[in-house]
Order: sequence, then C-alpha cells, then structure tokens
Amino acid sequence: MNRLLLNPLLALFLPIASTAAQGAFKPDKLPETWPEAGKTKKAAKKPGATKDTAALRKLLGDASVTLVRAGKLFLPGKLGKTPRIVDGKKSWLAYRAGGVVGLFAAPDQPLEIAANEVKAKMLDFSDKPDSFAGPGLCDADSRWFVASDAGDLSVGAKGQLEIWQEGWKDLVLKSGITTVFVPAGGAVGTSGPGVLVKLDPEKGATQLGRPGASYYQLERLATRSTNLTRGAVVKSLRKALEGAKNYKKADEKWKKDFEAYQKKRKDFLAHYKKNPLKAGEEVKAAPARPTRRGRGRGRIPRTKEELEKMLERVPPAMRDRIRKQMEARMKAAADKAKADAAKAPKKTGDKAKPDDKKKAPPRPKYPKKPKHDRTKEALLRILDGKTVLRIEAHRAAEIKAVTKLALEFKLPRIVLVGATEAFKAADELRKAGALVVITPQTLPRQGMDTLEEHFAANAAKLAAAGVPVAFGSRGKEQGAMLSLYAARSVAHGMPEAQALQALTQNAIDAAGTSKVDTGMVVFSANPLSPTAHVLCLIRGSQVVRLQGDK
Amino acid sequence: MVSRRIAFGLVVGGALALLAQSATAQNAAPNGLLIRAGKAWVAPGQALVRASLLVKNGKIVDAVARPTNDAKETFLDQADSVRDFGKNAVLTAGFVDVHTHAGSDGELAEPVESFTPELRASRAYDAWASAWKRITARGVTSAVLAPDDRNLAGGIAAFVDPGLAAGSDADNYFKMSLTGAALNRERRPTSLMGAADYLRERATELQNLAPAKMTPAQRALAAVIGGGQSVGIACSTVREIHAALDATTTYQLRTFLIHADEAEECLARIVGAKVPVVLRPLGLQSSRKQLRLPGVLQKAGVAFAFAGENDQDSGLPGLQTSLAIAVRQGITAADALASVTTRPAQIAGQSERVGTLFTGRDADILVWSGEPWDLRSRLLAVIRNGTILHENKQ
Amino acid sequence: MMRITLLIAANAALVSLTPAQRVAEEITAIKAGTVWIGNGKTLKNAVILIKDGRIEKVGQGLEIPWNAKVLDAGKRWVMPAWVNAHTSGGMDQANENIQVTPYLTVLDSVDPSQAFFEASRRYGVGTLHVVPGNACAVGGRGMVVRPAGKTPEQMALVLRAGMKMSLQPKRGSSRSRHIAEIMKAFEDAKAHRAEWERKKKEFDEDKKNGATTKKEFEDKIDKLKQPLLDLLDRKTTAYLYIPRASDVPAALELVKTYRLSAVFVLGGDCYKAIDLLTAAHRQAIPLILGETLEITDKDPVTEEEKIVCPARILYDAGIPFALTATGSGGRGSRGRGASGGTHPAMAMPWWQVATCVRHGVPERAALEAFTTIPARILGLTKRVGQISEGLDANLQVLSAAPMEPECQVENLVVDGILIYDRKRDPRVSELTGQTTTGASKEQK
Amino acid sequence: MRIALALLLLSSALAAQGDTLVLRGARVFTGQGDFQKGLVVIVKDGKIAAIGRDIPVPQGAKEVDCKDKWITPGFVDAMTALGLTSMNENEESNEVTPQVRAINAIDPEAQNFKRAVAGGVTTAYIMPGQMNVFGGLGVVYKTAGKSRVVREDAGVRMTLGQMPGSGNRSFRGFGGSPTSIYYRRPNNRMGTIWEVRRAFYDAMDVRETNLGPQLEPTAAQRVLISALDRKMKVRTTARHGQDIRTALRLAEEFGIAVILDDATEAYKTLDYVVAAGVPVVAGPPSVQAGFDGSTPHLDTLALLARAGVEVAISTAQRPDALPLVREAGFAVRGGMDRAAALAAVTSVPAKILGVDARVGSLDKGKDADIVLWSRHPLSPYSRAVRVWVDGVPVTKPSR
Repeated sequence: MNRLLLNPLLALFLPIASTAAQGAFKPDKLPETWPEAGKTKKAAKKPGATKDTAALRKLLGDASVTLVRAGKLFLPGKLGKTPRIVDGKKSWLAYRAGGVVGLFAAPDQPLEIAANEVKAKMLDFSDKPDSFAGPGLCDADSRWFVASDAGDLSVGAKGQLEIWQEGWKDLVLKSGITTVFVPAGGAVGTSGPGVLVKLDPEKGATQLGRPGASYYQLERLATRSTNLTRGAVVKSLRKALEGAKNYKKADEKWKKDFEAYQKKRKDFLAHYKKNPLKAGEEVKAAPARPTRRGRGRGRIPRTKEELEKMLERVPPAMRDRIRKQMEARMKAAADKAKADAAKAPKKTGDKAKPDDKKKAPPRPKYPKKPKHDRTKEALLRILDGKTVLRIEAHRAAEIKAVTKLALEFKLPRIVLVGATEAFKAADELRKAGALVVITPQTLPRQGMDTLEEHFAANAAKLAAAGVPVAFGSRGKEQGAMLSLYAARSVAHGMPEAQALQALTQNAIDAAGTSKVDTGMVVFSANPLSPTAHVLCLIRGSQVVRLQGDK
Repeated sequence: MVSRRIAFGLVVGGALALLAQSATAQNAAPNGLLIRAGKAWVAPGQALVRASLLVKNGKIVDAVARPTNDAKETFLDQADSVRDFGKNAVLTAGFVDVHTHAGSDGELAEPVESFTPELRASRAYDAWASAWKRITARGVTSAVLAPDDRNLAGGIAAFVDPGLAAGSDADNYFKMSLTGAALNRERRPTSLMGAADYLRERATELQNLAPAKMTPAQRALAAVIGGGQSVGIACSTVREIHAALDATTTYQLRTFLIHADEAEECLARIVGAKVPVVLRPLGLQSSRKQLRLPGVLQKAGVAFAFAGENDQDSGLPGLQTSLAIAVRQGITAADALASVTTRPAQIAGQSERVGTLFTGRDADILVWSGEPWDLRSRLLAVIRNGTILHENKQ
Repeated sequence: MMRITLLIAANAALVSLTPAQRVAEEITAIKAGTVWIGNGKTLKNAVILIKDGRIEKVGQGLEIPWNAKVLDAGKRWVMPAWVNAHTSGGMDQANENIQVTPYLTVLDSVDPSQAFFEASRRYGVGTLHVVPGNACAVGGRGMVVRPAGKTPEQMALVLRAGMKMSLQPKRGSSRSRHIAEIMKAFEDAKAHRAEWERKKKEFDEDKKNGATTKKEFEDKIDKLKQPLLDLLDRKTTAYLYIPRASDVPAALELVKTYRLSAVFVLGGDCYKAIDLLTAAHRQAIPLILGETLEITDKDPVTEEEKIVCPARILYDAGIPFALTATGSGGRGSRGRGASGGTHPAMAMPWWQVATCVRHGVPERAALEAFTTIPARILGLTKRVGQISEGLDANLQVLSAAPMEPECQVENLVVDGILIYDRKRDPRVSELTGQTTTGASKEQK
Repeated sequence: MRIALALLLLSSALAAQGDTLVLRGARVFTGQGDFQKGLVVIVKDGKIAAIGRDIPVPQGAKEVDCKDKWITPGFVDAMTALGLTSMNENEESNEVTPQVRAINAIDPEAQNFKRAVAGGVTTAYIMPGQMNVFGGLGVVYKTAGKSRVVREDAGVRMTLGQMPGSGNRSFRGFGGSPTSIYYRRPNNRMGTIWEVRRAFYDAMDVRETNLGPQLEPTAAQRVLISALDRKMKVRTTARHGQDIRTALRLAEEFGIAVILDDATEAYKTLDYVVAAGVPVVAGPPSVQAGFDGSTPHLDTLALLARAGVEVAISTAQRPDALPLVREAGFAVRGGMDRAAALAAVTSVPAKILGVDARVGSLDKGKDADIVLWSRHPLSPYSRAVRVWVDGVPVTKPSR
C-alpha cells in the first residue's frame, strides 16, 4: 500500500502513522524530531514552576500516573525542547505508561485533596539529597542477544535474536539501562531494521514493536584509498536509492499500462463478439518488434563515406586488408539487391481488404508486472522517512559524502554510527539534521588524526556544534560502563544535561521509533558518577523497589 | 633609532628571563610552595577538608585543614609562593604504576634464552620516551618498569620517576612469568611441567655453592629464594596460578601475582597463600571476568592493585578509568584509591617515599577538578617532587 | 492383489542378495520370551503368527501350524523394528549445490549396497525415511524404504514421501539471504500459477466470445514449479531442518505465511527455544530430534558446564518427539566438542534410547520415540511401529532386555523375511575374532 | 555466585568430615566378586568405619536411604590426562624427560574433573602426554574433595610407536631450520627404541661408576635408575602388535617392571602378554578408530580377562572416549563378564597403581569413595545418583 505514495511533497500532508509529525524538510532548519542540542534556550519561566497546581490535582486522581521526587530530576528534551536538570525539592516528575508526562511545580502550601482521591503513586526520595530521578538509560548500539556466530543480521535483527540469553540483569540493576537497541548489520548493501529490546528484571527481555532504523553498510574501501576516492563510498547507496525511485516509477507506470490493457481487452472481445472467427482462423499476434540482434556487428557499408568512417576505427595496419574485404561484400550486396528487385512481383496497391479485418484490433499484450523486491521496499521506506537510515562511517570525507547524499535525497532522518572524525564535519552534520552514535569501543583506524581521548572530545565538540549525540557500547558487558564513558565527555566540556540526553532520548531517536517508554529510574546519585546505583525502577504502572545494590 | 634598539634589547631580555624562569621552575624545587585546595585525600580514606599543603625541596613538610575558607595557615610565612586551586579542587597522592613496559617495548625480553635472572630493566629504561610524557599527563608520578612476560625469569624490574634518569638504587622486584607467552616457544622449557623442573634444577645448583663462586644469574636467583627480594609472577589460567603458588611454597618466595585473570576459580588457594595481586587495567577492552575480578578479590579480602601496562592510547585515561570502573563494580572509593596509590607502593617496597601525602613523603601531588574516581573530573595539575610538571588550562 | 505381487517380487529380490547379506529366509511364526507390543504393554512367552508378510495374530499359547517356518526366540525379547523418520544416509551425495531443487527425488540416488543399510540392519532399523541433506534450501522429495532389497524400488515402502527443506545457510551465504531465497521460490511459484490462471481465464473469455477456435487451453504449469505448489496446497509435508534455536522463529513464520504442513527437524541447541517449540506442538507440528542428545552448555555468568539432554527438556514440556540416526554418526569418531559432537555410538538407536533414559526420560517414552511416534509422523501407523494384527511383520529379536548391558540385536525380520542374523554377520565376526561359524579365530 | 558454591563445598566438607554416614538397603559391590544384598556401609571421618551384614550402627549417624539402589566403590581410571591442557601435554624441549612431574601442570578446577566425578570416577592416574619417548612422572589424583594427591611419582611414562617421533623433522630439506629444537631424533619406531636404550645405558653407567660428587646422576637419570632397580613402575604405551612385543622384550632386557598401556592390538599377541604376566591398562572399547595404525577389536578385554591377565579398563587419555562406566558396559557387550568388568574399573587398577590400600574397594579403613547408582552400573540406563569422595558428597543430587 505504501508504494502508492505519490511524490515526497504529498507525503508531507498524509499523516504517516508510525512517526512523529514530519516537518517540511528545509535543509537549514532542523527537522522537528531532533532536539535543539547545544544552544540552551533561556528557561523562560522560573525552574520547577512549569505546570500549575490544577494540572497536578488532575494527575493525582489518575491511577496510572506515578509522581517521583528526588534530589535532582532530569527531563529529557523531546521534539526540539532542551533537556533540563531541575532541583527536586521544588517539583514533581510525572510519569505514565506511555512515557514522561512532565515536570510539575510542587505547590507551596499543601494541596487540600481527599485521601481517597489520590490514586496516583507517589515516590518521594527527596530525603536523600544526591538521589537522582530520570528516564531509563538506553544503549544505542548493543550486542546483547546476538547469536554467538551471528555473522550477519541483514534480514534485520528481529527474527535472529536469542532473546533467552541471560546475564543482562546487572546491566539494569547497576547502571539503570532499561532498553538496548540491537542494530542489524551485514554485507555491503541494505540490511534489515534493528530491534529495540526492553529489559525488565522480572518479566525478562521483550522485543518492541515494528523496528525502526534500517542499516546501510557502505563499501569497505581499502584503507589505502585517498580522500578523493573515499567520497565514492556513497556511490552504491546513491545507486540503490535511485533504483528504489525507479522501482516506484515502474510500479506506477505498470498501473497505468494495466488500465490501458483492460480497456483494449474489452473492445478486443467486443469486436470478436460481433464477428466471431471462422473455424481454423486464428488472431494474428501483434507483430513482434525486430530484435536488435545482428544489426550492429558485420554491417555492410552502403556508400564510400560509410566505409571510410568505419575504417577510421580499424587499426591502421589492418586498414587496407579490411577495405578490400568490405568492397567485395558491398559489391555482392548490391548485386543481390538488384536480383531481388527483379524477382519480386509488383506490390498491388489495392485497398480492397474487408474493413472489419483492418479494423480488427490485434490481441493486447499483458504488461509485464515488475518483480516484487524487498530491498527496494525497504529503501522506499527510507526515502519516505518512515525508517531511519543508519550508516557506519568514520572518516571526515565519508561523513561529508553521506550528508551531501542525505540533503540531495531529502532524507529527513539519518544516523551515523562510529563517526570518529565527525568533529571535522560538525556543521555539515547539523545542516543534514543527522544524529551521531558514538561507540567508544571502536579504536581509531590509522590515517585518522584523532583528538586525545578521541570519543569523549569528539562527542563534546559535536554537542557544542548543535549535533545531537548518542552513545553505544557495541558490546555486552561494556554496556554497564556506558554512563562512565558519557561522563568523560562532560570532562571535555559537554554539559551534564546533554550527556544524559545522549544516554536517553537521543539513543531512542537513533533507533528510529520515537514513541518508546524506557520507564523511570531513581538512582542513588547522578548516573554519570560511578557511585550511582539503582534505587527504584518504574515501568508502566509496576514499581520495582530495590534495597541497595543486590 | 636608539629607542628601537633598546626596545629590542628589552624584548630579548624579557624572553631570556622568561626562559630562565621557566627552566628553573622545571627542575629545582621552589623552596616553600603552598598549595590550597577544597579537599586533600592525604591517604585513602583520610580526607582533609579545605586543605593546604606545604612543599619544601621536593618533600611534603606539612598538611593542615583550614577551619574556614580564608583562614590563614600557621606555616604561611615559610611559603614563598602560593597556588590556590579553588574550593572544589581535590588533591591526591601521585598514582604509582607497579607494572608497566612503557617506552621500551621490545627490549624487555631476551628471546633466545628463557631463564635470564640477571638482566636489569633499568638498562632498558628510556627516560625521554614520549610514552612517559603521556603517562605523567595522566597522573602517574612513579612507576616500576618490569621485564616482559615472554621469559620464564625475565630479570629485575626498576623503580623509576617517569621522565627523570633512573638512580643506581632503581632495582626492584624480580619478574617471572608462567604464561603461555613465556612457554610455548622453541626453547626450554615449553610447558608448565618443564618450567617447574627447570626451576628445581637451577635451585638445586645453588644449594652447596658459596656466594663468591656464584655467577650473576645465580646471585640474582639466590637473592630471591628464601624470601629476600620480592617476586612478581605473571600468570593467568588456573593451572598457571597453582604453579606460581606451588613455586612460592617450595622456595619460600615473597610473591605477588600479576594479572591472575582466572583468580576467581582458585580463590581459596590465593586467600590461603595471602599474596597480593596486580590486575590488568580496566577499560574499554575489559572482558566480563576482568570487570568482575576486583569485586571478587575485595570480598575475599585479597589485596589488589591496578597496573598501567603500556597504556597505549585506548581513548581513556589509564588508571583513572580503572578507578572509576572499580567503584562502579562496588569497590569502596577508599579501597579503589588505595589500589592505585598505597598498595602498589607497598608492592614496590617504596611506601615510605610515595603513595600518600604524609609529611616527609615525596611531593607527588595530583590536583583534580572533582573526586578522582569520577570520570567527570579532569586532572588540573601534576606535581612531582614539588615541581608542577603538567597543567591543563581548559 | 497388488500387494501380493509386490511381495513376491520383493521376496525373489531378497533371496538373490548381494554376497554381504546371505541371510534371507521366510518366517511365519516367532516364539518369543517377552514381546514389547509398542503401546507400553509386554506379553510373556508369546507367539507371533505371520501371513503374507503381515502379522496375523499375537498372543500367549497360540497353536503354531505344523508347516510354519519358526524362529525360536524363547528366552529373548521381541520388539517392533526401529523406525527412523529422517535420515540422509544411504546416498553417496546427499546435497545438490543449487539452493532450490524441489523437483529432485532420492529415488535416483539411494544406493542399496551402501554400508549404511547394512549398519541399519545390524542395529535393528526396519523402516527409514531417506531425504536429501541439510545444505539446500529446498532439497527434494524423500522416500520411505526398508533396509533390504536390490533396487530402490524394491526397498521402497512409500515412493514419494516428505519434501526436505533446511534453514542451514550454505557456507558464505547469510542466514537471511537463505530465507529470502526460500520466500522468493514460493513467490515465483505463486506468481507462475497466478499467470497461468490469468491466461486460462482470458482463454475462456476468448472462447466464449469466439475470439479463438482452439478447443482447450494447451499451456501447462511448469513441472519444475509443481512440487512447490504441492507444498503450498499442503499436498506434501515439508521436513524443515532447523540448525539453531534462533532459527525457530523464522521457521514458525515460514509455516504461518505459506500455511505449510510441516515437520520440524531440530538441530543441536534448539531446546533453548522451548516455549516456541511448545507453540509449534500446539499447531500440530511434529518435532524430530537430531543425534546430539548430550550437549555441554556453558552458563554465561558462572561459566559452569552442565550436560543438557534436549529429549528430557521436550519430555518435561509434554511434547512427544521422535529420535533419528542421521547416518553421519558412524563415520569415524568425532571429539566431544563443546556443543557435544556426536559419538559414533549415537548411530545406534539403542544407545540413543539409553541416553534419554539416563537423563530421566521414562523407558517407554524413549522406546516409542523410535517406534510408534515416527510411524505416526510418516503416516504409516497401519504399517509399521507396533506388533499388532494387520501391521507389517517388522520385528527385531534382542539377546536381552534393552536395559541389560549384554543386549544385542540377534535377528531382524522385515515383511516376514529374516534379513539379519548376528551369528552370520561378517562384520561382527571380523571385529570379534570369531569366524563366521562361531569358532574363535585365535586358535589359528 | 561461584565463590558461594566453593565456600559451600568447603564448609560442607569441614562439617561433613565429622558426621558419620550409614548406607543401608542397597546391593553393594565391594571390589571383588558380584553384588551382595543386605550389606551396610558405615563411613566415619572420611574413611569406611565398618562394612558387613548386621553391624552396630553408631548413634548420631546420618542415615542415607539407598533402597533398590546399587553401591560401588569410586571408580579408578588408570590412564587419563584430567586437568592437563590436552592428551599431548609434554616438555617438548627434549625427547627424554623422565624427571618432569605432571602434578605441576594440573588444574584442579578443570571441567573434565567435574565430568569424571559425575560419571563415578573418584581417583585417576594423571600422566604427561605421548609426544616424548620418556614423558615423565604421573600422579594418582582424586577427582574431587580437598586433599587430592593420593600417590606422587607413581610411575614414569615410556611411549613406543610413531607418536614420539611424529613432531620431529628428519633433515633440513624438509623445510625445518636446523636451529629449531624439533630438528632431532627420533623420527620412527626404531629411533624411539634407540633413544630408550641410550637413556637406560647412560643411567646404568652412572649407577655402576659411583665416583661420588663429580658424577652425580641428573634428576632424569635418578628416575631411570629407580626404574632399573624395579622401585618405579614403567608405564609403557604400546598400541601396535609389534610395539607390545618390543615392550615385553625391553622388560626382559633391562629387568624393568613394565605396565602395558592402551594395548589396542593385545588380541594379536595374547600368548606373549600372558607369558610375560604383565598387567595391562586397556584403552576404551567403545572407540572404533585406532591410534598409531592399530585396529581395535570389540572383544580384546574379554580375551585378556579370560586368559587370566591382570587387566584394567581406562579412557586412555582419549578425548572421544565415553565416561568410564559406559566403557565398562561396552566391554561387557564385547563378551567380558560383569564381575570382571566391574573389577577392571575398581580394585584391579587400584592394585596396578599400588594404591589399593586406600582406594578401589569397600573395606574397613579404606577411603570412603562411594558411588550410588540408580541401576546396575553397567546397564546403559544407569546414572550416578550420589558420589562421595573421602566421605564428603561432591555431586549435586542429579535430577
């Protein structure tokens, strides 16, 4: 059905179910789904006094809501709003099964509300001064549940994960990571979509709905390739995207041909209904177009100039030998033509054929249906912006080539993984509205001049330049250390709110499905500090309270 | 005309003065440097709030906690220069890296002969290698350059101050290795059984041999047998750990294990032998077992320290990351700090010189922008023997 | 009538066997110490009467006709011959290198003189479902054979049995491309039939409207695509080999999207996806276990190794399963790798039954896994798998009860013909030094 | 979690050391003969306090109900590589290394120990691999429990056949660099025997010419001298028919106490083995592929037992062998009778290894290594329900 979408412009007005509202793509203006990272807008109102007490009263009556108060509260920036860390004393953080509802100022005087009316759950950790509450963290590039010899997940990770693998519980209990994104990946070309997996200490790991980001693997050019050739890395992607467009065009063309065919078919039958064939006669099939075979090679030139023109292409040493052969052939052809002309009877010019034969329409030819192609379907979803295009690129030249391609094809959402030299292409990335997933595990390849403590400085510079950043562990156990590595970017100048945003909302956006509930986690300290451990987990309406770190 | 020449003179003079001044700052310790900071971890677990330290010709003279922020210290008169790092700066002792091969890779192993007890790592120490600069910039103020793991008996390690030439008394512990790297080579011994037999053979040679007639190799081995010089045995699998502990009991060695990756499986034997363990640094490439090991050792009461190894640029500061990951794994902050300062100093036998900020110790001080085990805090300055070696302005 | 002629042909063929099988006598009555019927009941000192290769009567104290050819198994055990529901033995080349070859059949490649059939006789296997190997996406049609006969046609019980499919990707090609090829094959077959139907409809319209004078529609559906269409129309059953647990979801999805009638052949660690296997069982998909019945499973957290038996896990989940000997166990000894490689003993059904019992599966369930359950999977419950009236006389005589260490297969009777006698087995005498006449060789 | 397990075992060992066990109601195989009904076994302080029909039961003893179960002494596997990295673990710098001791390279926590104990094997003889002419000294080692060593230096290994020569390169043209340590003798069977003779003659020279301190025998020669004085048994690996006869000839020539290991083709040279009266530690009968060119037979063990040879069954360091109890079952399938097969995995190997004073049978004062079976151990359906080593339960009760 989605192949019926006409041109991208129309796509703007058709409500696309699965993604957030698609702002018209203007290269300079950031697409709406990516928060305005880096440039922290001045908080207009007094911190904490965002919603008035009436809203708070309504929420108190709602059983599915959980209100949390702790030393510090973190509200991730969604749909362009900037992330904020707020002092917990003066406000409540409200959360419902779908996700964080918002921050509400704690009323100065206690609310008079009947005890039985209060159905929402209230969790007050503000007695612990350095406790910290915020959404669950998410690992943007994890290898959990990947079969040991996974090799490649190119049909997409959903069907291939060993969801019964154990050993991830301390990931959730110690470092508060409640969701991991397992990307697909494989040989060069389009791979299927990755999968977001929800981790729940009790209910185990469950895979979340229709997977989002589908992964494209650029060619692995030899490391010796120079900056010039590295731009060509994107050639195969460009060809694939154009192929997808032609696929859509061919599909639409087939529809039109099919309607024409049915019309022709109808009057073909009507004609023969009026004057049916006599026995033994058959409808002549439409004359087949002469095939191209045999026209190019061995053509005999008719005039002297054609012969000379053909001989130019012949190497000089053989020219006279070929000229003699050609002249002999020309003479033989001329004699044969003369003989045929003499033999053939003069064509009678009469038009006396019966009119119905002339009017008899030939049998219509059924237009060949283009073959169903799954990869092209996946690429069309990328062009429409329904799934995120996820590309691994490390060198500045490759990153620039990818961003140029994204602008050219108006891809609303691309994710770059690894991106060791991304800080060199920061403004191109911001223009293309890309999100960068930094994976500390991948060591810089030679030929790349990286900064001291490469991934932390890289993340800090990108955040400063306004490019949204997320962190991926690209491993299993290392996932628990992700918040420590994010803390290192804070040491390099990235504001703490940005680092937490990178660990929560940006990682979810990188997975391509923006409406995901990663639950709420209350830490004993700021999750970036190593002393933090999880005090309480809230997912949907179920609250898991943990006594210290088991 | 004249003014230009004078101006020219002034400029040249100024540059020269500046040069001279920074040079002096480089090596001769200013007599009486006062350092003020928000907190000082004088020793793991012992903190002075609003601390100020007095450093004189390379040694720590006194450390005191100021009652209020701007109260004056008693010994203010003795200090002729004051450096105040602000109220949320934290001072700690310099990190001690007890097992590293930095700067002289490739020269620390004798490929032909497996048993070379007399080789001294101080000969292979290149004080001016660029690796040392990077290591000091990350907080390591004293290190032990140890022979490689590729020899059954690699030789004698050297205790050095990174960047300064090694003194004559640099010789430190004796390095042995029972790992696969030392054994599966085409020379004797090729297996653990062979190694035990080779050691027994060398030890029996010494029994009825007068020290005068001993060769340097035999003298080095004799110094170790009976518990004289401490021995660092590199081992990783359970069978290698058992072989190391067997050798310790048969020859009464004063041993500490290096790496001991599978220590968790033979924990009872290690606890029984009461030997400290030097662990690999924790970081991006650590496996699940390595991440779990510090917690296991601490619960069982085994003393452990983190080694820096050759700390190639893995994208994270070497020992500080081990500190942070250890704390994340549940080790108390004091214990983690001890594993990079006081315990390596004890293992290297230098605890009366480095590892803490007590009076009389070397003035190896690190200044942090926050708690050292929190990766959000940067290293503001590295002070060794009283001189500010490295300062990042950011 | 047809039945008898087939029997006589088979009989004549059996007698003129290749030199290795010099044993072939007709048996019409068996005196047995104990008879394990197949539905859990056992009879003591029973008599089995056989007529025209079928079991006529089973009971205690039956009167044996005077001219009966009697096989005296007085103190011994008599059991139905084993039924092996899925094996690719007995062929020298079990795999094609093109991924999708539904039009092939094993009838052209089964070699009756293979050692595999001799071993099957020695181990008491009476019925084998031989199918192509695991390396092709759609391997081809299998057939049910008995391990005796000169030509594949004489060995055949069912000429066209299940269609073999496998989710095992060829080396180099990825798991996903493998599944995509299977889907593409099905889609092409469907498109081809849709095209054929469209042309037929248009031909009928032309005929009705006089636009053509041909009598009927000559185009035919491509014979190479017909087997796939039979699969889609559930006319043939797909025997789908699943190498790993993470392939079970893909297999279930394939069965659901194309509504196949399928049998799952489980590879090594499929037991890990036990909840998905219970779902498959609920959709009436029979499960067949491979030869790796003892797998060393390393706990990722504590790194402790424990031996896991998939049969026990399926039994605990209440799922009946069939056991198989895929014929690859016999070839040389294979080290017990971390995933529990198959030991040569696993090629013997009694050893697999013993392994299951050792891991806690009751003896009856383990014995049925090699007799009645595979017969039900192959749809031959009225021919093989039990000793009851009307079924084929496929029986094996054991020297002692299966639980005893001395238990050996003494005789094997298939269709009332004695085709194996341990005392006259050349391979056994070669391995134990006794000459074929029972005297021990070392006196030489 | 693993430490908790280890501590648990430790603590249970200490606690259980004290309490006495009474095993009643099972059929008991004491080490010889057949299973007897009505025997009661009493275990105290890790030793068997008493065994008999109606014997006084000390009060306060923990009663273990063994109704319709089968009890046997812990099995003894007389030739294994448990705890070593592989069956070929050797000191390869030299072909003659009799002084090397296997105990220095054993990993007591290895997984194959756990697998062995779960199969009922409580004591195993561990010796170096087969790649040297003289492999080194083996050790009788318990597969579980706290004190593991039963007898050190219980025998020196001598390997005949192609294996010692298989790693060496004979001449430079073969691509081996002359400086490599593998460019050395022996390269075939004759070379191996030549190395054996040279080692023994050197040791005899040193033994005769007692020149005092100048010519101290090296550690290697000291081991060979004790072998020549028949104080040390020589475990000789001989699989091929001709290797078995060479081993017996060497035994006569040097007067050494030879034990034949793995003897795969013993059925070919049965008369020589019977005449020599040499004990045999036979290889696993279930394995069908021979080693070193030998061809196994199913009934070798039956023939040896019937001919009166002192034969034990072992897994012979083979990775593809089944657990020892299954190998005994396959021996019975090959024609060996049950009592001989059970003795071949309990009392006979204990006697061959010289540790029958402590293990191998259930008699008063011996170690309390006991295995409780769900059925007759040799039946293919049997399972080791509980295993005690030194009176301490070492396996979790299996499902």
